Amino acid sequence: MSKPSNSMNDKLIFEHSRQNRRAYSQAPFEEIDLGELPIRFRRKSSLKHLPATSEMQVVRHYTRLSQKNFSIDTEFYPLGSCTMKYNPRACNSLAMLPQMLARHPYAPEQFSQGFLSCMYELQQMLHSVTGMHGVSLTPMAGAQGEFAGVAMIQAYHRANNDTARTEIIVPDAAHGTNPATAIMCGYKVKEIRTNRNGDVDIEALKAAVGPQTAGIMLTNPSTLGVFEKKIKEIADIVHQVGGLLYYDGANLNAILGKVRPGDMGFDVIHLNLHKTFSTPHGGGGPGSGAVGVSKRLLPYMPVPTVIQEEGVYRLETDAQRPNSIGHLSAFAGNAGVLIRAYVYMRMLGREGMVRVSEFAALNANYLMTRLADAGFDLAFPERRASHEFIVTLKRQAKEHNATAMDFAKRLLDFGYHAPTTYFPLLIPECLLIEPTETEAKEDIDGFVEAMIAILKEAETDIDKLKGAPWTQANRRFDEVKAARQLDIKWVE
Amino acid sequence: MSKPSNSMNDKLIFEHSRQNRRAYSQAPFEEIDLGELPIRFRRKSSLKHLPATSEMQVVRHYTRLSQKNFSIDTEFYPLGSCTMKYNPRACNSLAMLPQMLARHPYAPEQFSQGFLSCMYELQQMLHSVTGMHGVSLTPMAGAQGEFAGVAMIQAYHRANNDTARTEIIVPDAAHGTNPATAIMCGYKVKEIRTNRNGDVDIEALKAAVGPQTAGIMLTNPSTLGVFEKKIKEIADIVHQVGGLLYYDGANLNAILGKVRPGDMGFDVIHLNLHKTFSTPHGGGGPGSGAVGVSKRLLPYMPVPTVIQEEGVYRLETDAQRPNSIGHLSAFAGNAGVLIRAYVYMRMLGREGMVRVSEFAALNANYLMTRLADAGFDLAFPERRASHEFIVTLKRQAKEHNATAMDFAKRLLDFGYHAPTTYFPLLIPECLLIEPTETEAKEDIDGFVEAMIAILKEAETDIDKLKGAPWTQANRRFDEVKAARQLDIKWVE
Amino acid sequence: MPFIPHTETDIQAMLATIGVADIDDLFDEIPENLRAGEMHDIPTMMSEMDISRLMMQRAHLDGLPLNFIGAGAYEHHIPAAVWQLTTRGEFYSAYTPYQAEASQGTLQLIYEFQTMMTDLTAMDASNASLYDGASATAEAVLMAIRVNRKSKSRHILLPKSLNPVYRKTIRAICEPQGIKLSEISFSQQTGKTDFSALAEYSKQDITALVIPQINFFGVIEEFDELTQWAEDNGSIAISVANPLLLSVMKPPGEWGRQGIDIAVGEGQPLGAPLSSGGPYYGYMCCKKKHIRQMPGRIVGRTTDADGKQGFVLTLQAREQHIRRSKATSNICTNQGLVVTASTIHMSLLGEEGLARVASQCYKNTHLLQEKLIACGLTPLQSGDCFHEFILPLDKPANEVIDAMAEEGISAGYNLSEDYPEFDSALLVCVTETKSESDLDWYVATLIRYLSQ
Amino acid sequence: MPFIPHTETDIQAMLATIGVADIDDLFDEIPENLRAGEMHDIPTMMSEMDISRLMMQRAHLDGLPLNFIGAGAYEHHIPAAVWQLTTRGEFYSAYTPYQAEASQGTLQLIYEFQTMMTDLTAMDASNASLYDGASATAEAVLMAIRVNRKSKSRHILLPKSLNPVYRKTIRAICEPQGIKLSEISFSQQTGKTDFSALAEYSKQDITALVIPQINFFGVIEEFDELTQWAEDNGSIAISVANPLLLSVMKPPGEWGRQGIDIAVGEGQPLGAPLSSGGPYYGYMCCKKKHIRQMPGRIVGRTTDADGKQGFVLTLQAREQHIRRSKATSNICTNQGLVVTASTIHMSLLGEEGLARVASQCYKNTHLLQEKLIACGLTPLQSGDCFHEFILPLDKPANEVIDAMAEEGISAGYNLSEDYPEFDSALLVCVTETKSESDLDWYVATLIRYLSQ
Ligand SMILES: Cc1ncc(COP(=O)(O)O)c(C=O)c1O
Ligand SMILES: Cc1ncc(COP(=O)(O)O)c(C=O)c1O
Repeated sequence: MSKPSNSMNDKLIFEHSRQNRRAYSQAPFEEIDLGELPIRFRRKSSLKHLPATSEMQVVRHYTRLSQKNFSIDTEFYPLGSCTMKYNPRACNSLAMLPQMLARHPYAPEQFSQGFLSCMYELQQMLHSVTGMHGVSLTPMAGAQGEFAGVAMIQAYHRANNDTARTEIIVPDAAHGTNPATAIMCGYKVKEIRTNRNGDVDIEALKAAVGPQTAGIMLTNPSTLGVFEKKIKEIADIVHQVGGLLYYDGANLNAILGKVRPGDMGFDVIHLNLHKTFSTPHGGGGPGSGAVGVSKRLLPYMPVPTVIQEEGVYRLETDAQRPNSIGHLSAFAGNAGVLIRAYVYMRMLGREGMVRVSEFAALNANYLMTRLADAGFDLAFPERRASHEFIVTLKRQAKEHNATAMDFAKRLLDFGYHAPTTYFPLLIPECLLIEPTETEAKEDIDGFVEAMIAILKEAETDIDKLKGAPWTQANRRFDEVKAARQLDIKWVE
Repeated sequence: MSKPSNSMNDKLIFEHSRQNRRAYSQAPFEEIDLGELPIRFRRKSSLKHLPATSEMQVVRHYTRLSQKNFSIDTEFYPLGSCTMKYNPRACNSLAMLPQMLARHPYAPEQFSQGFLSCMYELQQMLHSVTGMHGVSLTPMAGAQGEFAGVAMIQAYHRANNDTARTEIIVPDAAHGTNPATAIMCGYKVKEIRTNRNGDVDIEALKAAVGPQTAGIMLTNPSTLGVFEKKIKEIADIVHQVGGLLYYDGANLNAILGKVRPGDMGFDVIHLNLHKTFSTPHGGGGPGSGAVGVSKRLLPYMPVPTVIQEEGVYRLETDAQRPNSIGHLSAFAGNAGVLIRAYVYMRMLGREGMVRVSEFAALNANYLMTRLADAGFDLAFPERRASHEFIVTLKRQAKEHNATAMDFAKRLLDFGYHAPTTYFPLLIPECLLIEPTETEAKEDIDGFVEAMIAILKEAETDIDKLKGAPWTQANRRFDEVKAARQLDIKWVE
Repeated sequence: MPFIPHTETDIQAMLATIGVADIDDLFDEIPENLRAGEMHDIPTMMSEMDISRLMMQRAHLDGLPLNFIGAGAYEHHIPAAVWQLTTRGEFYSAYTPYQAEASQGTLQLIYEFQTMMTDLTAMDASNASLYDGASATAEAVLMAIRVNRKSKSRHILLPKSLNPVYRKTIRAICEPQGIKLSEISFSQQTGKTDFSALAEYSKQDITALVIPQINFFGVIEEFDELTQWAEDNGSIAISVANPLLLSVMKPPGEWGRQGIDIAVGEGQPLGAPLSSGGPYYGYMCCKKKHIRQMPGRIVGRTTDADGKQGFVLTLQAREQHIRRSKATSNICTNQGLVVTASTIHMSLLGEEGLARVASQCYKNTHLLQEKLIACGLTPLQSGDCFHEFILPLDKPANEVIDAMAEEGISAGYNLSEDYPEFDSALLVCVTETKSESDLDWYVATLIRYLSQ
Repeated sequence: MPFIPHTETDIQAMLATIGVADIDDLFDEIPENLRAGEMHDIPTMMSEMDISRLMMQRAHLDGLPLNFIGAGAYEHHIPAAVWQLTTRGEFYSAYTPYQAEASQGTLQLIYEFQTMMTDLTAMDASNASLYDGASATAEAVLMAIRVNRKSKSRHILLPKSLNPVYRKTIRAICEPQGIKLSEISFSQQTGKTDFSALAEYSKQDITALVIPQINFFGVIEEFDELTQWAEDNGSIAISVANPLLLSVMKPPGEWGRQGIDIAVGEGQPLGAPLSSGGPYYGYMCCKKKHIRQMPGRIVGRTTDADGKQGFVLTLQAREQHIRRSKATSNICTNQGLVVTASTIHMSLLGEEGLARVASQCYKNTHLLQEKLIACGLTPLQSGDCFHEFILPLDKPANEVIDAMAEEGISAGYNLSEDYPEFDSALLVCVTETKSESDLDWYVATLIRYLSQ
């Protein structure tokens, strides 16, 4: 029956704006007076697109807007490679204690021991779970951690006057940030194949390495969701030609407490604390891409790390790590994210840490088995799932024109966020599915039922998939139009 | 198109429960051990209906549940007599500062000066806005404030050995709590009529008063939304026979800073801080029904009030107000609500206080005029609206069978909470509409448009009203069934 | 203007529509002689920044002492999720769920709350909350009068071991209706109600007996026997129980032979912070046959026009907005938001979690007692105390409290004010929030002062 | 197990379905010799109660000093509504809005953010954020290299008055690609970039010039002339501006004759708490013609299958997940939640509010300068400083900082470390958060120490 549109709901904040309206209590009462500020420096143009609204209008607008999001706090969100698990609420409240929020990054030591001790202990814990020798918390997200890692490899070779190394090897299944990072560091990217079982093609690797090889970027388990068994052999091959191994730790949820990148032979690793260590992803960030390094890369870590000297915690000075690759941002990382990770790790403790990977694996393998039993095709049917696995809908696409995208959109109608679609690029019509350890069996079962229902619809009523989603604020979008008729800011 | 039901969405929390599941971090890790607690005292029956759930399940369940509510933060909510205005978010965060939350009600004076000074100043400010001589913050809601008020009237008469006074006069338009309160205090209730203009019928009042009259409970502006002009005359009539005047201050939003109950001749008043002073209503409470009294009722105020002695703030002891009506609750009122009111009042300040009533009146009169212009019938077309006003749909009910309830339910489809329906009882098919001062003109205009659209539907397509709401989680409920087949707790 | 969205243009357009020249004209029905002047006593308005700073300073004044006071309000850990969810705008800023279709969030939650409370108490029915434990007990007394039609005396027995301020509240709320209240003394050795004192009233027309559990001294009353006494005497039995402890203790619905008639108590231990005494909430449960005499709101499950399940306020014919002077109570606004918190709190803890909290309170309390005894002090000896106990002292309690406060400790409640029979004693409470080193610090600080 | 919902029954059923005997079998592809042992170094798990207490203690250690440090991070009042809304689960716990239909909340918000940032900077286009101001400046340099096809030198000029750690960050991020960075000195009298030093590079092939506004010393650079220099020299002009101050200061889009090419800066002053340095966000805006070289996400408005408006991520062909090694940057996760806060913050303050905050900062800063001068001190004399200034001292800055810290004051940033030319000087920042009595206290405390 008729759903009349509420004019309020679909407006932009600017449409609530009226000249001279304002949230009165939110700014100083004193009139604007810039005294002797020279006229040539002053703004003349008015700010038409900063809204003039009341406090309630803002609260109402953004409260309503938030309700238009899927999120972990509202839906099962099995987005592969993203580890969308529960973000404990205590991490949030403790990171937002007044003193934590108010501390200036350059606060004198007298006002810093609480915060810095947390960071120091976080570094220690990350040493322990990764098996590396040093940790720097400064990178702001996974990609920046990758940058730090590759830059350290570069610094290492340069320090050895080993300047002929111009290539970084990246498996074709790698996350897009890997090749992009190598390029940002001035390297050439050499892609190598993945074999039919999802493993690195050892022969291809052997053929690819040489004196030009600076290093390889790997993740294990790979983005294909399988554990690279020959990792030691790979490490040897690369190390033998003088290259170093970089570990993309976005997938540490799969192996936490089970196997350590340091023990696998990696020289450097970044961790996505916003995945494995459960800090929120916030609709796009912030994250933290803390890096861990082996002994030989210690001198090159990004500054500043937190050090302890005679019981006092300090940020190291640049002089204390003269060969560092330097500063990657103005201060020392996304502190608020780091506190959340610290609190999470302390709550898990050593007992909880290993459970993460165990139950991530249990959920993934269970869901994989159930979907396979229901008639879905697995990309790697012979392999264990790690924390995630891949379904390919190639057959459904061919037989019924039901694509991975159609499944994804239709899942929204069932109240489930879609898995990752069309990544990794080498599996056609794929869904990369990661349930995470925090989902209950019955919720995974609910997802399986939805997948089965959609599969049936694909066979009998393809329009239901093609037209999906039907139940969201919007139907499927015209993305081509978005890119062609670029409308990226509001104009009155 | 088809909206598949997500099994997760409509469950009760108990349906997420599984034996031995738990939110692990939320209780001590140590095993249960009650040592020497005698067996006869112990629980044997298990708690089947306390859910055993994970933390995420709880967060997800209640986040989703919250989204099923209308609220000020999401919708225009013109519920008459309820003053649903913006609840500033700063009031919430400042009432929830760690020290504020942690303070024990019996904390020694050394740990109390911050909190008590706020309460003392709140009392002072309420003195000032009401024109009364003393204020007690202890009543927990309006109805308890009424109780305190009437009990004080009773205590006063008893102290004067004036024991023949057995009746409280209540206008027929009064809020239901008024007669209910009088009865709780052991009085008989004498109802008096309201005349055609919404005023107290002076002749009826004169006929009703006498030596049996303990007092009268009034609100001004009345629940009919109009200001009682003859208030002084009424006060004189009641005072002359020895009765006292009680002011139901739920509607103070209408007159804040414009006229003071003390100046109108009232002896005692309660204030709904959860209305006029903008503390949240929380889906049903908590509130605060602070009372203000004239000089002669000072000895009877509920204890404890906050006093200041030599610069130190203290809760008074019982001995300091020996004739008090006593304690109405265990401690000293809904402290958290009181802090919110304190913060709100300090933000408004003396300048802001009077604006409340001015803009509440502007919005109400504007909305009233617009609806009248659109063809709606006003209950009191000759009168000004105060902060609210009444529309009667008697004509629409007769001509189209479109009742106040139908309008109310259909408004939900348009994204507006319904006004108060069928109250006051004496106006048939009424809507009591209170926009409050925090709504913008354009949002009021939106509401008018919705009302006009519904009026049109009433004339042309009555089923749209009768079947409404169509767009909520549920259609219209069977309330008779609810009462007859009582299902008030979940059983597996 | 704070929180007012009107622009000058809006104002002019609105005034024109109304047909008045300025806003003040809208108040022309108020007689001129009544018009208020300026509110000079009220301070000038503050920005959010300024009031925030002021409140931070006030909060700082109160500090965060280590708290050993209970006496009706108990410090427990509240999961961070509880109030983060509770203060979501949709819960926080909604009104009472009168429009059921637009309030399913709040309504379903209350239905869940009712289920949990009836489970904890082992009773048939729960309401949606009353103001607090004390006023709920007073309401229970009034309800007992309505329920016990056979009794004509309107005579209620209150043990002196019931929280003194509860007794005062009952007095303030019930005496205007001419209800008679008698107090039953307790044994100074055990802290329990004295059965010989109660025996005096046997065979008299007693409308109701109130049974605190645990009592004000932290002591467990012989609730089965007390309930049986009420049953034998034709009196309504009213329990006043700490709901947290019911996770490990026999629930009122199972006391005596037929169980309690009306179970009330303070809901605060289930998710409300101490917060200077409020907002908390009073819970109330009853036997099925008494439902229609129960005050407060009740939520019921029903179906909608499509046959789909949902929730509404039900049995409203007991309430003031329908029945006016014939209502079961004048209560209207209750403590909804705290109930919201409490429901989420109970969901997070569950049976196991609540029992662990209770158990830890019990253990810690007895541990502190042992430590005090080891130092030569003599807490009231009763194995039957739960998480609070009486500690007699040989210096004046108020001086001890002051001295301990200097060290950042809230030492306990000064019992001597309400019970002169204990001439100098603290009521000391220990919950799961205290570590063993807290207890050691408490003992050391106390002993240091006492031995001065 | 913390945060794991599985019951023993669930586990057994799931293992049976999978067809393995126990969970560890799921790891049988990991070679035995690689299996990790126990993590003895990691402390044992803590309950939420215990970690809460620990964190409260840590927080207490840091306290709440009165802060006069800026140096790239500025203390401002953030309305309570900002983070209460931002931490709503639907914003807080969502992923990047890849499924547009399920992410309209975040997407519309970013579109609003882009609109506000382009308005503040007077630029054509904004992205959805980069990590922080420093790294955004480095990205701007890389972008300038791509944009300025005519320039072959890959030579970038950085004023020495640009925040030293920004310069270091640019170095760390850009030098691996062989980009040449030269620094331009400043006048020690005015704190402004020295045009004679710049003149050296005139007529050279300079790919881009970075223009800080205000600079690290709080001083307003002659941005119009600097921009014109870049225009005249065929260099890309990059502004690094505090966005809050753009509410009252000439926006980069209007500098010089044609405006800045790429405008970047630190978003922190617009709603992010100091929070030990992050998370903040870097904003980046550019001229329309440069959009396709801009790194980071961009949201666009489009229509859906029903013709209804809505929002999607657009121009993704610049990004790593589509273009891999040919992407404009490797950035993936950005600072979304801080952008959420910032958008709400800007909405609450609006043009007028931001301008009032900026104005109050300016007034307070100059007031403090006057007070210091009145006491005989000599802050760097420039009417052109905004909310930060250099205060030369005759005692070592680090000692002054220590002494002031004893009194609960963070006195300022020790400038001498980065700029030995100021042999002992503090960089002192004053925002709208300081009252006049704060300033008096600062001056009194400082003078007391200096005159010891
Ligand atoms: C495998 C892998 N590597 C790297 C990244 C990049 O991490 P971030 O988004 O934090 O930059 C991601 C996440 O998107 C990832 O899944
Ligand atoms: C006029 C009037 N009086 C009294 C009350 C009772 O107040 P409360 O609900 O706080 O008990 C109300 C509110 O419902 C009211 O509107």
